[in-house]
Amino acid sequence: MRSAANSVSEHRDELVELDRAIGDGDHGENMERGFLAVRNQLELTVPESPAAALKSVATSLISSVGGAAGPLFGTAFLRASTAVGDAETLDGPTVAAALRAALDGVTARGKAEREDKTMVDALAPAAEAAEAASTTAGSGPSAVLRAAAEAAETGARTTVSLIAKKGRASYLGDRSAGHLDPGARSVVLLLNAFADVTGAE
Amino acid sequence: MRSAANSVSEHRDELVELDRAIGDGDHGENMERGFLAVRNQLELTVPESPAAALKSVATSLISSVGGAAGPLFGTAFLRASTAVGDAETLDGPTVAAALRAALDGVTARGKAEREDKTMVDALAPAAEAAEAASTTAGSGPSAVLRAAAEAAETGARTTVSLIAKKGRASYLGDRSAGHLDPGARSVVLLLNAFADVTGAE
Amino acid sequence: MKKIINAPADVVVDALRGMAAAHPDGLRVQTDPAFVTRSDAPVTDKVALVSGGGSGHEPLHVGFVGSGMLDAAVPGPVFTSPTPDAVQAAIGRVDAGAGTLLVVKNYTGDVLNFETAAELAEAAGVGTRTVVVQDDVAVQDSTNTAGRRGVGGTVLVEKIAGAAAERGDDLATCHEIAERVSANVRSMGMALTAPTVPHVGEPSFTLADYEMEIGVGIHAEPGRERVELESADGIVRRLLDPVLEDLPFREGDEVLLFTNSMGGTPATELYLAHGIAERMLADRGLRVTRRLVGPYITSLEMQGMSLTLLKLDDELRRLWDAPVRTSALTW
Amino acid sequence: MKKIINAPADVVVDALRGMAAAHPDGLRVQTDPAFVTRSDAPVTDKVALVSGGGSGHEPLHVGFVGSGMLDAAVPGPVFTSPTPDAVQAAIGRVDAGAGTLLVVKNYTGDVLNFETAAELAEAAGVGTRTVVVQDDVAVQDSTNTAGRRGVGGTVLVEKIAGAAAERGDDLATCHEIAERVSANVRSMGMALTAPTVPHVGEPSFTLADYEMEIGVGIHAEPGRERVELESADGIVRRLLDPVLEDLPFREGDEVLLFTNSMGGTPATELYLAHGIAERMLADRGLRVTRRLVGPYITSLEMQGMSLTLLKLDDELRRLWDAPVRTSALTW
Ligand SMILES: Nc1ncnc2c1ncn2[C@@H]1O[C@H](COP(=O)(O)OP(=O)(O)O)[C@@H](O)[C@H]1O
Ligand SMILES: Nc1ncnc2c1ncn2[C@@H]1O[C@H](COP(=O)(O)OP(=O)(O)O)[C@@H](O)[C@H]1O
Ligand SMILES: [Mg+2]
Ligand SMILES: [Mg+2]
Ligand SMILES: [Mg+2]
Ligand SMILES: [Mg+2]
Repeated sequence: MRSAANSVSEHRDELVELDRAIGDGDHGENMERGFLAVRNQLELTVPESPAAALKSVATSLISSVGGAAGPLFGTAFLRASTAVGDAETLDGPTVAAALRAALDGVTARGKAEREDKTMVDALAPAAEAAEAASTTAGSGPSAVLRAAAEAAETGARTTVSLIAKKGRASYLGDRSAGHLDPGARSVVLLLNAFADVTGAE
Repeated sequence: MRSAANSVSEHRDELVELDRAIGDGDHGENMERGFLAVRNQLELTVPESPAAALKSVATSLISSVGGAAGPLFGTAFLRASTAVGDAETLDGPTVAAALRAALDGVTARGKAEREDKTMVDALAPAAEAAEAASTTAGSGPSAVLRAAAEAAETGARTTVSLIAKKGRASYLGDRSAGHLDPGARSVVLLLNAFADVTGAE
Repeated sequence: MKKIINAPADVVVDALRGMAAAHPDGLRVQTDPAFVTRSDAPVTDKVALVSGGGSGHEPLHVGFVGSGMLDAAVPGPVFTSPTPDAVQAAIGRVDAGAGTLLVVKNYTGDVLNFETAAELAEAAGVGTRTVVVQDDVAVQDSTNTAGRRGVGGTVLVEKIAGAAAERGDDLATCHEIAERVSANVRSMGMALTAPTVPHVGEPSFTLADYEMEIGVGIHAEPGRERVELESADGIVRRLLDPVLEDLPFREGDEVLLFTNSMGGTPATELYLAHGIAERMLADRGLRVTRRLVGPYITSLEMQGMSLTLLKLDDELRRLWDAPVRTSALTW
Repeated sequence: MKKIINAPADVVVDALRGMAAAHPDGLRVQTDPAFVTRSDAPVTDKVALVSGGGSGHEPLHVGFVGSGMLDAAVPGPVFTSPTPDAVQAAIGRVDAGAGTLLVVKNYTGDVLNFETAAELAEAAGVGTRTVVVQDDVAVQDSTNTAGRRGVGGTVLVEKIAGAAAERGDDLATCHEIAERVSANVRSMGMALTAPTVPHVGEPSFTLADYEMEIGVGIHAEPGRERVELESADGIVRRLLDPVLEDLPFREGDEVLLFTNSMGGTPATELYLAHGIAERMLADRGLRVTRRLVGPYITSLEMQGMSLTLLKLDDELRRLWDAPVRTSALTW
């Protein structure tokens, strides 16, 4: 999680720029503030289980990010936490289930479909890729996350040519095309960070 | 008077620029508005005497220019009108007396001395030169006005290096040096116009 | 970036501190989480009105806290909606047991965060209703977008529903009146220049010297079109026509005309535009009987304006006229 | 030049027309010559207050016409003082026989034109007194200049002398009170950007991106110094120090703090600066008991602010608190 926070901080300006192009320029600031809160909270009390950790992340995000991204990423981590249940360590299928739950949460709250040029365009292929990878024999959590991150990256890249139908970028109409969606980019940053850490463990 | 109005209109932008450098940029607009009013008034009722004409100019200026220049030029023409008295045509000495009265009026109202970087730096040498020229045998009004206009021009040029002590430019302190005073420039424009017309008559 | 600030990240809290200092009698200000309440809240038996949203639109919402308008306002970071816990904390502070009406501008972030806040409040035993204001006719294709944005109409909803609450209407009635205002109000805005968000440091968009943006949102979201600068007559017509067509407003309708500065537009220009709008409305047979002119919902220092029209009925007019005492609106 | 106007030469009159439309009940607006009066003027037996000056500083003076403040305001062209006949016409309209107090900001043009107007009014049988406000401490060498300019203090003179007139004080007393405010008030301003006068079409001065002008006047006259941009703390200190030293204000003094926007500065920045000023004054042992925060004396769209301090006594505080109902100031 610390590495996710670092990655978000490092990419703050990139996210701000992406959001400035088709939104209101606060996404980098919002995410940085959120993951600083996450890190502080996790340093204060070490969670007892993966589910508790995910729930702590959700609460920190919801109460510090604001904007559209706060409730959406918050819901994603909250649903992931529920999906993980009382698992003590995360195996491949659990990771995949968590990502699927996260996706369902985001679409339930935000009502965005694929190709609406939102974080869903990264998260949906990530969840699918994770499921596919987890059914391959011998795929541990690290391989699943790596597959998810790669699919998210590809998915995020498709947002460039899309016309936004949800979120602030939708007001741009045709003019939203030609820009990467900042929320989708954040999904990629987070999944990459998780994959890196899990791989290194 | 019409030619004075034309000259002011032609130089509107120059006066605005001069005032923008060391004042608030309205002098050209103010003078143009004033002399338009003067012209309209003179077209409405043809004054019966030089004194009446000067008084009409004064009233038009006072009631249309505003700013510092309005009351000062207004007073100048008002005093000139009184000085001219019931003269039916203006000879050299009367012109000189009118300019002296105008100067006295301006200094009485505005309390500026020479070298304060105001219209006084053009009007004072003009009045002196007019007096000197009018005592030369055979100097008609046109020669007197020409001498006044030339002295005003030289006087106005001295304002460039001066530091303003009166009017809005005084707030600039040392920074007012290096710029021609717009009010002094207006005096030059007016005297030149009068000299041209009188010479052509 | 030229601003009178210390650290960009502290702007909202620093401004709230100044607001607390400036209005020691009327307002109570809390900074963590950040919200502003009227000093006499909770007001016994009164329905509470709570609004909020990203900062940078002042006086909306914090300037409208006071008797006859909002009980609490929850400012988020600049242009970013506040978090649910902040909203819930504000509700908890002002709810007097008669329930709380939430006034929400229609932006994904505001809607989602207030939704969660309402759930949290309900869980804590507070009855809530929510009105989502969406009066910006600049957003044309509302099915392929996040929907119409809440803009100038929000000020009118807060004033009128606030008056209803102040006279003792219950939650359902306050909500009904707020929805009635919302259903009868339409707005459109334009910009001559872009604002600069403190933590971004650069203008939100770039307009050439001869361009203006028609249909701009209060977060400097792009509008319907970017066109060459026109006279005030042309600008007002470009705002008024789509507003009039939308409801539609008809000949004989009694309306409130709200001419709003986006922040950086001087009073002279605003009054000038207001005069033109009044004349154009009169030409079309509408009766302007109430008006509001000033910077009430802004986008930082953006130069520009918006026009808001509300169709009045007797009750809405009476509630508009009812006394209000806030830092930004008083009569 | 980006402005919401039609012809630059018509800006003032067009804006007055809009003002008339916006405030049909409270104001009467005349355009030739241009002046604004409260609709119930002349008010029987009341001393009349008349002020005026170049336009572009709104709400000063037109926004302060109403009960408890000005009876008439006479707006000149943008940044140019009005002519004597316009001022005299306004005096003639509002004088009720109890005499008229003229509130004049100390600029050569204003002083001269109001002087002539007073002469004309006296000749027409109206008793007049004049207070010349000169509170701008940025002007240091007042013997080698046109003297200190009238800035923020003017708003306070108009409010307090207006309250004196409203309670029935005679002309001599209103004048004495106005002079008392004038003697006890000091201001200083700064700018981040320059305004553009409509008929000029270009900014009044040029500041680099990293520069600010300290001690600027409301016509964008240059200030004491042009320095590098600083934090809000630094800016407020640069304004407050010379103000405090000047009167001087001393520990224990009761003061009114007026934090003014030059026009283009958003409310957040203004409140933020106000909070800092309150803290600095508290640190020095001054007691701020009254405050005013907002854009009340502006320079078109100029970004920047000014701070004004008035030393209060019991009577001035009471007059400050007295009700006022104008388009820009109401309580
Ligand atoms: N309805 C939605 N469903 C899913 N994601 C959304 C939705 N609306 C916005 N987003 C995501 O949120 C991102 C913007 O987040 P952020 O800038 O923090 O919030 P805001 O738009 O309120 O300023 C967008 O890039 C997009 O990916
Ligand atoms: N006290 C004074 N005595 C004489 N002339 C003055 C005085 N003050 C200002 N002026 C003249 O007035 C001119 C400025 O006029 P103008 O720009 O029309 O008025 P304002 O300064 O009110 O904007 C200056 O250039 C100067 O020549
Ligand atoms: Mg954003
Ligand atoms: Mg000038
Ligand atoms: Mg945002
Ligand atoms: Mg001027």
